[in-house]
Amino acid sequence: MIRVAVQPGVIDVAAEYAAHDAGGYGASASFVGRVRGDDGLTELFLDHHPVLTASGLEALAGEAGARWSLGALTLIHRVGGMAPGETIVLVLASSAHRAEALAAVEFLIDRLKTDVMLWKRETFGDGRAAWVEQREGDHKRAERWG
Amino acid sequence: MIRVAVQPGVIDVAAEYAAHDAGGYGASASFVGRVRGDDGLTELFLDHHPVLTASGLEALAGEAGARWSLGALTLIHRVGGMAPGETIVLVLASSAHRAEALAAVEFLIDRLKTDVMLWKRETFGDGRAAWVEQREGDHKRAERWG
Amino acid sequence: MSLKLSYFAWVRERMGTGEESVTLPDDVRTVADLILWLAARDDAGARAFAEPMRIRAAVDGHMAGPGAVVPRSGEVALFPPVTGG
Amino acid sequence: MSLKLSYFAWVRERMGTGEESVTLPDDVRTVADLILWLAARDDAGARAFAEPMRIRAAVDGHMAGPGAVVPRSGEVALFPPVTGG
Repeated sequence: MIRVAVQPGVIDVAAEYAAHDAGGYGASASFVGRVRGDDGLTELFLDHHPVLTASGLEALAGEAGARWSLGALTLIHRVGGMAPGETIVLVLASSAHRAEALAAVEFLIDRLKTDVMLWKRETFGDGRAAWVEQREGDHKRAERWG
Repeated sequence: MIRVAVQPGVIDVAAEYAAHDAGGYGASASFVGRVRGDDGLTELFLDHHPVLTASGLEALAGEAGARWSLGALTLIHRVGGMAPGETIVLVLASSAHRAEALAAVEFLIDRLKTDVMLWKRETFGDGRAAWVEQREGDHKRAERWG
Repeated sequence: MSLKLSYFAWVRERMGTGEESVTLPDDVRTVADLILWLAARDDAGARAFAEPMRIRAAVDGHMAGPGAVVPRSGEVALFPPVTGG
Repeated sequence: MSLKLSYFAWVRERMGTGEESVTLPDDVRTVADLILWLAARDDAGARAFAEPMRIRAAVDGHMAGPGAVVPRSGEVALFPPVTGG
């Protein structure tokens, strides 16, 4: 059971866990990324492509499903404006085997940074606003997966 | 905030997540291990040492805290008898950085298999019961962490 | 025939719009040609495409390098390197 | 002075008890000596400690190899390789 979503609304992590868990697989791994309020950040805005962002996530989910034996996979990315503490991304993978669930989550979060059409803009309390530049480290982590 | 527990009672994953999340860190990674009902298994029993099992978990949590910069860590292991689908272990780590949260969770679940005084006995529907033998693969994974 | 161009992140901001339809001159054949054409077209284009090396493109939903052929109809998306996750 | 011995998993089952207090003979000095002594003591010990290589030990809460010295008081835990997680 694969669930992929790109949504402007709040990600309800508890509800997604409950929906995902239905199968009762032996091992579930997850990653939750939240907006950090560092340096006085007041808003994070994520720009996205109305079609290609979702199809990019679906392609990544499909690739994870091909690489590892997964019973269930949830991959949800928020877009638009959000406040510090709010959830940007949720990755949740279940498998009979812990190594597969953990590897799938790590693969997905790494590749999300470099392969999916999403762009972050940070706004700070003093009025500054800037688009986030891609970091070299993100590419290094994503490239580990070949 | 480190929370470590060894408990005979059901692990309330949602409540543990809610308690853990209080700080609002940027990245949270988790692992949930559940009893698998493979081959007609009806009960999993975990034997433990009344003192050393908890101190072993606390030592592992401390080692993870020394290796990675973690804002919060939850490490809960159930003991005693449990049914298929029930949660055996919950690992939840939060950090400002995703790589640290993910690595800490993987480290903890790998080392839990080899370093903490816990022993599994499986009972099957046909009456067979047997203590689980340690697997070579578990040692290989645990040794990656040096 | 017209081609849909869509812009994202600071490319969108500098262009002052998220999308437009254009009819390309015959000599605009590749993604690199398209970027140079937009940069020369007006002030907004000059600001958005001053540094072509910082621009990525997707043609009809697939990532495309500077030498990729631009279709006469369909969609070309132009944007900075992605920063999701 | 007496030493507390505690048993886990199939060692506990075969010994028929989770713990006991013993007074060790003077010539039982190491963990290996203790295992051989228990194996020779009675039928339960013979069953539990027939394969000393499969037994692990913790002395006063610290993992201890076969050559580790057994104290005259305190606690020695004897058990199979762990299988938690």
